[in-house]
Amino acid sequence: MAIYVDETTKVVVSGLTGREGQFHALRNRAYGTQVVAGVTPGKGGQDVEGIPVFDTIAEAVEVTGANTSMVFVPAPFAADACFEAADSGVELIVCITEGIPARDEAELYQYLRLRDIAMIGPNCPGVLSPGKANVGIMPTEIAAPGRVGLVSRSGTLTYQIVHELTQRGIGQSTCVGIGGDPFIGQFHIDVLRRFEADPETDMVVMVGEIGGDEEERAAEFIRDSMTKAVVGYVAGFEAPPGKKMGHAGAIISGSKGTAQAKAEALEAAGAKVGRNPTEVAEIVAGM
Amino acid sequence: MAIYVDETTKVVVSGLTGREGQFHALRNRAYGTQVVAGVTPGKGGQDVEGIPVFDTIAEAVEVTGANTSMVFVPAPFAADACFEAADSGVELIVCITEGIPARDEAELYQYLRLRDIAMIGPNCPGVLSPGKANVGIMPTEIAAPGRVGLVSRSGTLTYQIVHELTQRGIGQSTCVGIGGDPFIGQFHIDVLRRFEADPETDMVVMVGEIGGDEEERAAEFIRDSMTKAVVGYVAGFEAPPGKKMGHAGAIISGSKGTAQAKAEALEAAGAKVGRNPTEVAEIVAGM
Amino acid sequence: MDLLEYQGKQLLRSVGVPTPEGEAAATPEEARVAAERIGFPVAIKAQVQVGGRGKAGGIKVAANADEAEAHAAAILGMDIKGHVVRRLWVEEAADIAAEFYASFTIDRSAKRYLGMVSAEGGVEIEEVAARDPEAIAKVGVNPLVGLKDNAARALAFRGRIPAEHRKQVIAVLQKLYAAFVELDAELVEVNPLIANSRGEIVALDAKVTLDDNAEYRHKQVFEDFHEVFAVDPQEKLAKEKNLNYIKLQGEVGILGNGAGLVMSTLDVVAQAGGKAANFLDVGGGASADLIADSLEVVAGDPQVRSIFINIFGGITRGEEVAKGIVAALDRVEISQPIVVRLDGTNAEEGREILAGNPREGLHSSPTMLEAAAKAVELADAAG
Amino acid sequence: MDLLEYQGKQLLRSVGVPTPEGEAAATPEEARVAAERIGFPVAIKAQVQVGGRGKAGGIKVAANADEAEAHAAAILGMDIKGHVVRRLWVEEAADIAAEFYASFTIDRSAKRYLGMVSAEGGVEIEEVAARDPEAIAKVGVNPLVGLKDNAARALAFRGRIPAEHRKQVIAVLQKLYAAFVELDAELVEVNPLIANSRGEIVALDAKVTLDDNAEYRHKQVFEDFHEVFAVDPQEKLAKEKNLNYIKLQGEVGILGNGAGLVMSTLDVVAQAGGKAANFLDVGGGASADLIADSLEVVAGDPQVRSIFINIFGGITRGEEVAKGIVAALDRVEISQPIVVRLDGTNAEEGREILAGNPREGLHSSPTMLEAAAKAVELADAAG
Repeated sequence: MAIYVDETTKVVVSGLTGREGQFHALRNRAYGTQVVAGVTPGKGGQDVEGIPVFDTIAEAVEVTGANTSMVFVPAPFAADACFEAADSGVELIVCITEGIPARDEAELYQYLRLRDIAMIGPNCPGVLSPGKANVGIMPTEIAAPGRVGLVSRSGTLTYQIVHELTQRGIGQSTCVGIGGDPFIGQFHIDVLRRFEADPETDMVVMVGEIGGDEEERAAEFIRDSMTKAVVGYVAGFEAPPGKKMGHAGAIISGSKGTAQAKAEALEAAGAKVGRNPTEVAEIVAGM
Repeated sequence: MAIYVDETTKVVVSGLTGREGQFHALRNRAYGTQVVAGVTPGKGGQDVEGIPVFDTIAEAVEVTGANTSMVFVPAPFAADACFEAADSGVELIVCITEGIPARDEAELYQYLRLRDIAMIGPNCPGVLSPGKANVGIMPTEIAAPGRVGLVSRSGTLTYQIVHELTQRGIGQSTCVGIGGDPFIGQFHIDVLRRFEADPETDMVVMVGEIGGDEEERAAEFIRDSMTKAVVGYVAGFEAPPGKKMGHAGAIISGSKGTAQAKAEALEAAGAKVGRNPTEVAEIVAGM
Repeated sequence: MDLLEYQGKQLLRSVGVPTPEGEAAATPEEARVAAERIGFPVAIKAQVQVGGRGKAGGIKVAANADEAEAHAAAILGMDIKGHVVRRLWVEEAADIAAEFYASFTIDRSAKRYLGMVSAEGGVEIEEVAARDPEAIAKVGVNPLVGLKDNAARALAFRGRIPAEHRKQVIAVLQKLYAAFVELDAELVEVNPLIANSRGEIVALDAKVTLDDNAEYRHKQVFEDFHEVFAVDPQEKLAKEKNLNYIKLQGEVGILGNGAGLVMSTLDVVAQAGGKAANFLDVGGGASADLIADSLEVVAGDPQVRSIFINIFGGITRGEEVAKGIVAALDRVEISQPIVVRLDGTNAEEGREILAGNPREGLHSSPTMLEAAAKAVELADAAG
Repeated sequence: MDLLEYQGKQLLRSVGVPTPEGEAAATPEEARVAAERIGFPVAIKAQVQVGGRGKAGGIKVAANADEAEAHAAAILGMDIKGHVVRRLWVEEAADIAAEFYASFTIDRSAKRYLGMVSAEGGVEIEEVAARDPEAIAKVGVNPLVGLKDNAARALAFRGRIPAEHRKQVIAVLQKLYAAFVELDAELVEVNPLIANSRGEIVALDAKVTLDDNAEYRHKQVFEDFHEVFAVDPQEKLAKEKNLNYIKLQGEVGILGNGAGLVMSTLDVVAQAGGKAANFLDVGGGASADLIADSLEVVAGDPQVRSIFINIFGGITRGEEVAKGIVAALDRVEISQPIVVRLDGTNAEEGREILAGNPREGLHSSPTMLEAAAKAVELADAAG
């Protein structure tokens, strides 16, 4: 038992027959994750190193009992794959694909609300519950099982922090990369809520970045509803306004969405905030 | 306290300045219902016999604290008024208008699910909680306060049964006319659920008609989840297949949606079913 | 509104669904000329609002002009399940490699739209459903979201469309869905949707039902296609007067207010041992004029032997109903006896008006059941 | 992509939003010819991707051809908040009876779209918001539902659009929303939206930002409008090489993988007492080639005095990064010292490659913080 993914997770991979999809799905399987099916329309009946391929996600779910969809298809088709997953019977969608148009994501977000299905991403590294399951592209070597939960908008920045934690002997319950787009399925606050309820998590590291007001909302949630300690980090103090810093969602609009405001909101909510990844790990180690 | 509408109901009427809207809103007010506002774009600032008129429902809600929207505008604009009501902060929409295109209703139905707002109708006579409030076009003279709940797709057929009940000294807790269109906001089952939970209702009369399978679903609900007695009635035994019997939703498609099947489903679920309105009232009187 | 095949095809063609070349014809001569223009072989197809015309002999292939004219003459006037053929569609004969089925309709149970596809087309879909339900793909479509690519794909894959036709079928499905939504259709059904020998996907038949409530959004379409299809002169008259009238097979004419109450009236007449001759709902708030028009329509049906007027006043007021009855009796000769049951708003006033205008054959009854019994009794007596 | 005013107006005009007649010009002579064609008076408007050009003197009205040419000469080459004017828009001078504001944008907090309207147009909307927040109507739009009539009405009413202009403003709002959705725009803003003396509603300015992720759906639009607007030669070079590069004001060149990590890298450089010269994210799984290209772009900036390469391998592999660095150093002369921090996937192999190719000025650091300190120290030493 961990949040989002664990030993009971059964993954169906949209885009399994693609280069990226195949590479990571097999890595996920090698880590012990149950990767039970792939989906590529027109390639139903084939297999990828023993993983059966279906024409539709619904068929894959029906035959294999998959409960989690991982989406690896190219951006023009990725939102459609997420819509398909939402109707297929899975409980969780992990959408790795980067570069999906905001309009598609906006519609998808509202549709998922209607269906009451959780989606991690798009444009995210996925979810890793060390020792249990890895659904996505996170490197597993740097992680170790433990009781610190981690939620972040960013990929490599997450790895950096996980790495620093592990080096200090601090393991993780689940590492969640929620993605860097303006419309994502699960925001910090959604993940914090799950960590708060997770008996295997004692403490949470929350990594934010410039843009939007999700960190501020998360801060409110931390103040009002969290009993577990939260250590915060926000990237982008040096980012200029009006420029997209790599992520579609990482942009300071006017005076809104600055790292300063977010860090202050977190501190005001009682979270300790590290100034850089190393300091974050040190704070956690000291608690 | 009654289901849907009672003494605390505050109605804002879309189309108050129209002939129909004005006539019925004033009748509703005369019955004791709190009719607090009207809405006609461009006529904000006027009033109808002391009821203030606003340009938008949201403004009416803000100023008057209205919690229920009643929609009387012509069919081409009625769905839009319901969408507006859904975003305005009211808890209940009662849409009287007949003749709204099915596409508009289909979209509206899904949108209301997203907003979690109850809608009675469209194409319905409204809701009457005798002695408390009347929101719609039901004649109040024929009703009397009491402890029998009534839910029906049809208008005059409802009046007939209410009339027969009242003549026999049996009062009603709430009479709900859910409407005769294929896509309506509250189906029999939704109303039954409320009656089951309503401490002021002892018994329910459910009036169905040909078309769809909502009566069959209601029968399942009666069997599985209702402790209160239900007396059923279904109109349309003589209706030929493939013809719309006045209501857009009253049509037997192939062999589906017959009165016979519905009456049998209700009886199999433990409801007593009357063969005509008079027999329904007699069954209730005998219980 | 149920469109005829050729009307539906015109709409589908206008959104880009391939359909065969064709022309409408109302006489054998017109059919001959059309066939010559199109080139042989041609199919001569009866245009009726009912299925099963193929089995009934309503579709014939002609190899030359004489045959076309002869087939047209044979089919025109044919009675297919009660529908008389008054119009033909002459179209290039199809070169069929495979027959599929595709439709979009409203799914009332699931409160959304429903797409259905099967590789087993050309026969009634109910037959396929009975024989092999798995052969029909059914995919729900949320009206707020529309037909996404994955849903169109799922229809083609699960409907077992062969790989070589899949891509084009998917493209046609998307056009059919767009037509379904944009036209405010209740049904768009193509059976068969064929693949011809060149691998093209073509709609060989089309069944399109438009939502009457959406007429105001499609004025031109309704105007173009609105012909009075009704076989029955009473239905035609009722349509002209904008009445909600359906002809039935019995002998007791019915006039009531509110669809539910009228349906219930048909039922109580049956319970009293009679049979309703029609369904007629005057709606809410009917004026005396409307009541008079309605009464005229009902009384004009030669099958009607007695008339039952069943009104429970709400918006409709009793005195208006009574005035309408009196006015109709003044205006036209009504030979059948009439039983009136008035209740609800201003019923008392209405009853007084009727009592003040006594006529032979005009009866009042205090309850719906008694009125039904009386109307049946009078019909039997007149029989 | 932020479009220039005239580009945005062309798109809005194509969906039916009225805009003034106008022509683009790149020289004073072109402006003169355009002005003569349009007729006087004309407005000569600087085309820059930044607001406040009016105050900066970037908009002038000309009464005749000589004035038009003179104004054009004065405005071309002007520096407006760091943006050099290289293009003009010459348009018929507006006859303004009233100025409004209208926009549609993405509302991240509410996870939907946001429409804004105010009767107080022609000034920056932030000023209006600060002075009188009630003067701006804000209405959320669910992307699945679209801009319903009631929402467009609410914008006009709550935005206090005068009754006489309301109907036309509502019609324009619906077109603006359609454009916003169909173009995959992140922002469509018209300020001012004017009523002229004939009561017509006209978009006098247009600020349109398109979603770069949706380029594949609007190939032609992007192609037509894609000019390299970047003032900075490094940004231009980076764009050509498809790199995610943003020029900043400091002296430590940055190259990293992953947007979050690069942002964090800028921050730790600042914490070490330096200032980043740029943001450059090589993305996931970068090849040696891409690393070499990136290094070239960063090193080509004359402001850069040291370079900090910060890689945490995930999909990106350490040996590829190291090979890229070596290749770049072989390919071009790089004068600045380089500090490399490699961690994660195959970091060990990478470090070995670097150790096997020792160069003057190429340093390795085991941690991000130490590397940042070293890079700042080297930049200071070079300063």
